Amino acid sequence: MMSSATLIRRAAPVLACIGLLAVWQVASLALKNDSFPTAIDAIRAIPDILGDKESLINILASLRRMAIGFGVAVLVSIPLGLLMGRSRSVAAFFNPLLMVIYPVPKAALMPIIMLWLGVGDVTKTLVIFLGVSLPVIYHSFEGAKAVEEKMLWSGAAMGLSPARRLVRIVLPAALPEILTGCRTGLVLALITMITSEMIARQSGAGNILFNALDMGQYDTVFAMIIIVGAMGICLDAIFERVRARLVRWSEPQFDMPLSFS
Amino acid sequence: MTRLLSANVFLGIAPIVLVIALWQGLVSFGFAPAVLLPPPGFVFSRLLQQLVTWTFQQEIAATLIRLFAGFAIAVVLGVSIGIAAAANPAINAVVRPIVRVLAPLPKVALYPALLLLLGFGHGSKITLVAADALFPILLSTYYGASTVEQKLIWSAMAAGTPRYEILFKVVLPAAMPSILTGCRIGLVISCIVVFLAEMITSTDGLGHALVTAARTFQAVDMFVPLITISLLGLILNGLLGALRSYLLRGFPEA
Amino acid sequence: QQTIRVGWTIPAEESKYWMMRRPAEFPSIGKTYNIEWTQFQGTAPMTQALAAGALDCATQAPLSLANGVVGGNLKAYIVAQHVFEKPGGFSVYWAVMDDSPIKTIADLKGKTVGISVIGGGTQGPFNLLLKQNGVDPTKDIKLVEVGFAVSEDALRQGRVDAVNMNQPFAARAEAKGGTRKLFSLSQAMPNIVHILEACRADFVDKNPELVKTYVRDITSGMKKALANREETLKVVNEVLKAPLPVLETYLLKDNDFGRDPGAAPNFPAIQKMLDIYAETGMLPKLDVAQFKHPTIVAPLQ
Amino acid sequence: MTVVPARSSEWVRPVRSQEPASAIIEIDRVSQVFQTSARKDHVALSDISLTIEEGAFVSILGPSGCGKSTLLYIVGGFVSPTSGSAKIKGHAITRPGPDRGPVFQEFALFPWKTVLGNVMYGPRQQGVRAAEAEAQSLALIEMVGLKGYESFYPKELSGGMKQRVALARTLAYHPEVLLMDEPFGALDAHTRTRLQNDLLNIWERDRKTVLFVTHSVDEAVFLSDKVVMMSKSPGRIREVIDIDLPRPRRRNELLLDPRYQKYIVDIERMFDESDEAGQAS
Amino acid sequence: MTVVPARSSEWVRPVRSQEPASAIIEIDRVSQVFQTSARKDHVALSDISLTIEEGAFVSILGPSGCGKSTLLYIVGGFVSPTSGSAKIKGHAITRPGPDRGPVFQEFALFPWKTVLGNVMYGPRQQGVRAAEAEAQSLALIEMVGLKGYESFYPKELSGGMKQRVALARTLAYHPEVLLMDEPFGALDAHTRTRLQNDLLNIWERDRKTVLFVTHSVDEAVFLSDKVVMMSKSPGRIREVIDIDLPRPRRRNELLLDPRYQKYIVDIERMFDESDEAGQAS
Ligand SMILES: Nc1ncnc2c1ncn2[C@@H]1O[C@H](COP(=O)(O)OP(=O)(O)OP(=O)(O)O)[C@@H](O)[C@H]1O
Ligand SMILES: Nc1ncnc2c1ncn2[C@@H]1O[C@H](COP(=O)(O)OP(=O)(O)OP(=O)(O)O)[C@@H](O)[C@H]1O
Ligand SMILES: [Mg+2]
Ligand SMILES: [Mg+2]
Repeated sequence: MMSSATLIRRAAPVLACIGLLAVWQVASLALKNDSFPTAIDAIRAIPDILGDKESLINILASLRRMAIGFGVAVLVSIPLGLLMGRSRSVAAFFNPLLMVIYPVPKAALMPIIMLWLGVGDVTKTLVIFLGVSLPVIYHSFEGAKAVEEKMLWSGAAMGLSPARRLVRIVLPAALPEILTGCRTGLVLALITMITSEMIARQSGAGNILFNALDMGQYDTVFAMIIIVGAMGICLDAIFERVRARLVRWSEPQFDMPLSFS
Repeated sequence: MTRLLSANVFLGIAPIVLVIALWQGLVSFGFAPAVLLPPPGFVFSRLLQQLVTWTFQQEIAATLIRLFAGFAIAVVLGVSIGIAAAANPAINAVVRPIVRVLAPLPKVALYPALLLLLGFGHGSKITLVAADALFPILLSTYYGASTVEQKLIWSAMAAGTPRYEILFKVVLPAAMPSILTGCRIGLVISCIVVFLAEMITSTDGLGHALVTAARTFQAVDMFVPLITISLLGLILNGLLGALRSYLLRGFPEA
Repeated sequence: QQTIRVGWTIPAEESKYWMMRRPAEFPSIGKTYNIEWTQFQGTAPMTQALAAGALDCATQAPLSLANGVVGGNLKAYIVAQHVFEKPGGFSVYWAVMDDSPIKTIADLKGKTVGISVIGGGTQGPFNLLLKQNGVDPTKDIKLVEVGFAVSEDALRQGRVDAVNMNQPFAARAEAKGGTRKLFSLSQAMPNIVHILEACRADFVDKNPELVKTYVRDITSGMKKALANREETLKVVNEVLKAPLPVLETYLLKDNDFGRDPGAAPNFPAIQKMLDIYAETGMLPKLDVAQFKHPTIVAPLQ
Repeated sequence: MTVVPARSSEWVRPVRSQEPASAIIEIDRVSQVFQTSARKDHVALSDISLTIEEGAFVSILGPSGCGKSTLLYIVGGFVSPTSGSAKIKGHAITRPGPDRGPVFQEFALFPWKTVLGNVMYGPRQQGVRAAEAEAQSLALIEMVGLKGYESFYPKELSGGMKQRVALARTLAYHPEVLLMDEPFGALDAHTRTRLQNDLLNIWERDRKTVLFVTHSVDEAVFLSDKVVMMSKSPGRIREVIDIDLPRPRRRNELLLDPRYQKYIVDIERMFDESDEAGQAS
Repeated sequence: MTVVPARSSEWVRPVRSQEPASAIIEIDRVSQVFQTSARKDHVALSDISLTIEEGAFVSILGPSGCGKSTLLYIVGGFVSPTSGSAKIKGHAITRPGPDRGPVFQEFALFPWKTVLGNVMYGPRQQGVRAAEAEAQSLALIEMVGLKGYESFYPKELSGGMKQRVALARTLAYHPEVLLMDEPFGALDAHTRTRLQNDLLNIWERDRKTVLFVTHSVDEAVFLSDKVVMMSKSPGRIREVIDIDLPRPRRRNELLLDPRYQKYIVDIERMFDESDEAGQAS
């Protein structure tokens, strides 16, 4: 037996997707604009892409880069962010540096990056890495800053070294915030996975998309957008599961988000 | 206190100086040809020259307008949607899946469509900036707002605060640390995207200056906008940091 | 076995598309040497990639290549040519709506005009034509960058008053109707060379045999492309993902660009273009001879 | 263990018995079951019935974890009980309202507001003009002994100071019913005595109803008209005791009053018994 | 107001006076000044000197906000004093260490760990094997009366239950010195008495040193060898009183002991005086 509330909750994502597509369909019909095809046209183009072996290889190649970029970024950013959060000097050291580096559009640095790293996987993975690391670093940073001091004191009194305190106390205590960063990072990973292939393309999902864009094949462009959106939903769903597992202890105790209903 | 402050400033400048030194090193020891990577000295002196020229100031102004407008829209939308989604289960049920679908879309791919809808002026670029900066802010706000200590809300309700006002009086300030983190990320993304938009359809702005210089291989002129956006990022973040320590002065972590 | 890193772009490099898609048709590809293909958005990033040494050979436009030489210390040889504007064939043109009040180039004054790439290869002849008709390209018009793919839409939506058209988009727009040609580049000069193949000089000097083989393959690729239109359509369709019916309307027909049967670069035409660029102030004066390798140049058998 | 339904105890307020006492809060067979993270059901309250007359001062005593706070949350309208119903003035309690002012065990001060800002929050919500609200709040802050700390943020206060701010914050908006969860728990004996007196004064003056959780038996006896004794696992009402001592009460006088001492001893003994029973089981 | 430097009070432990008592903690003219957000200096502790002998049970009594917690933080090595020095066994205290176990007023449990996880945390850090740590922890959890709640997360506990977990967590890793900040403040009289006895037993058995902040005068007298009375604004030591009562102490016996009552009355009177002085000023 499913209560009607759960039924609605389960159905909501589907309804929302259908709603989005409907809005899109209506908007595109109203605008009558070649570069904005109807939802139906775009959906029709999906089987062509997914049926093509080469396209699938392309998409998988992109996903692989994304996975590597995301993984490395998370592994590097969390410790850095936590260190920055717990040590004023580390924060003072890195903060301005990051703020100088991050706003520079990677696309503009392509020539120099190409010079050292070529045009292959390394460059693109680096771009994904930079995209993901931004939110992860800053959420870890703020999360670590907000850890209740007395918890750390308790740890210190148990004889934990600063390094172990970082791992055994700051990390779990800041985990909800860190995961928020990872969630944003996941979103940015997908975006940068595509955009990293805008200028120099070898094989990848972005390659398909931007080629279609250059050729004015808008139904393919939007079909790719749908595919990326679908990937987003899947990755997000997986992520939410992991999150729910990791931070069950932090969930609000009383049912509704703000007990508002 | 002031000693501590200046020590921190020194710590902050040190790595930037190091980066510039590394840059100089790369040029001097021939790891990169000067046509791709001009020596920093040239770039900075050109920057100073440019900064006083009217045309360059106009480019900066164009970029800044787009940056601020886009970022401001993203903040307003992101914070309000995020809080609404955390507060109301009905809105939550609608917003969550939509965010899941829309957030990871590469917005650049929509740029051509935006151009046709909104033209080549500010409109399309501001929209692109807002669209890209929106989701980090929205997600942070949502998570921040949905983990607000329940008893704070209870206290306010018991004091007779109407429901919708609780959003402004309790949820918003209590989620402020998280919101500001989202804003910081959104701001950086805004910087990147405004540039990207100006590079793709280059009419004016710093991105345009960069692209024209890049096409004609004027490396020094190409780096001037890059350094400018870097400095802008640094300055804007400094301002955001100051705002943050003001807004969060009551919070333990501030 | 050596590898050559090649940059390419879309939409008009049929001989390279053949090499990519039908390597078995070429005796040496994959056997005596390998090609590492990287696609770029436009020729300018490829110039940067060449200058950075990230590519060995790449598709270039005369202007981007010249820019690389002047500003980027690039030394390169033009080894082949892909497409040019043959008399009577397709020439990049600026279109306006049928009912537009703009009848002559002079009418463009005060209008918004789209161009695919500001400072790109087409702008030299474009500027020249405007100047000839009393329009100052920097002051009298508002120039905006509109990629070929969206130019038709931008025009129809009224975002621009005039915009440049290129194949295959021109064919599509013409099929739909409602637009007319205002002027074309061929009015500025005939035989405009749009894209050619260039290789880094240091790479050529180090690996003359390898490049020779590569140029030989380009030559034979061009031959195959011209000889077998049916198959070429398929190849182009695979690469561009543009539907066959659209390609059918123009590809390798009279309303297409011209292709030299041996992919031979037309150095005098290129020189003329460089002169125009110099005249319009886009470049200092350049001599095309510096791009000429004594032996390695298409056609090679 | 006998559950004495409050309804049946015909209780009359000792000093202000001129008018007939009417029930302001009625709790009827309320149970609260929590689901723990380990997916087990945990019964916090079981079948609680209690009636509180208007203007009464009722204390709740009970072992740690017996559900006192939970009961207060239910009366406050913050959580709805798993079963049973709670009513205020005959209306079902569905949400919090400014008629019931809670003082939480964890204080729940707004970290972004200063001491003054926290205390002023309630009156400002009620539409009191800023100047007036400030004057009232300053008086309350002085009453709880925090004069000079108006501009401090909660993070800069000691535990007992936070508790006093929480108390002042709730008193500031004059709720009819006060729901106080160990409001003096973190205070030293002195401050505690002073605030007990202040609270009694306010109560006498404004005819408030107070539901007061405490761990101190003599505090309960000293302050209350009625003491509710709870027992644990699951939380039940064990006994409801009317405290029949004259008002106004002075501590010095009461200390010499044998009835006062007897109440204390009786209640302590009752807990002893339950404790032994609990340990035996 | 007289500050009695601890050094001068030649204090001898009443029951275990066989060996000469040696100072384990020496606090020498410690002051603590906080900068508030309003950029004002706030003196929390002023010129505190105190010596604590090894194995002593020392209670700190004082009005809310007088700096008791701050003093504990300094001894714990969590904050360093603005001036003055604190030493443990002759070495300056610069950092926290497993020799000093704090029980914080705010509990500071690890929210991501269950009750068992919290209690086991210390022993596991000290390298105790998992099975052994678990057995010890379960015993402690039972001692503090939380059997059956091992798998609960802190957010699912009541205030008093959290406090008991915090206590168990610190006891679990056997620190030599216990720094307890109102560890029984949120407990009902019963649980409190039981835990007082348990704490005394542990103290007797393991020869720990205890620094114990409390608001209850009789708790202080019942448990301590020495009671430190503090006064407020700025926080100073007002008096140090040796409690010369025989050990082991039984509450029932003590209640009948006139000396016990006298200590309580004396201490309360001293606070009364200071309070009047405070109010007069
Ligand atoms: N969210 C929850 N999930 C599971 N159990 C809970 C939850 N909240 C409270 N409980 C349980 O309900 C019982 C009652 O808790 P409550 O806070 O009401 O106790 P209390 O009487 O106020 O105790 P104390 O005097 O220690 O504050 C406790 O056993 C507690 O473990
Ligand atoms: N971070 C801080 N900034 C400014 N003042 C502070 C800060 N922390 C504590 N104080 C002040 O120091 C004084 C002592 O605080 P402390 O917590 O030590 O008091 P306490 O004796 O433990 O009180 P209680 O019994 O209420 O817990 C208080 O007046 C408090 O306002
Ligand atoms: Mg409670
Ligand atoms: Mg304290």
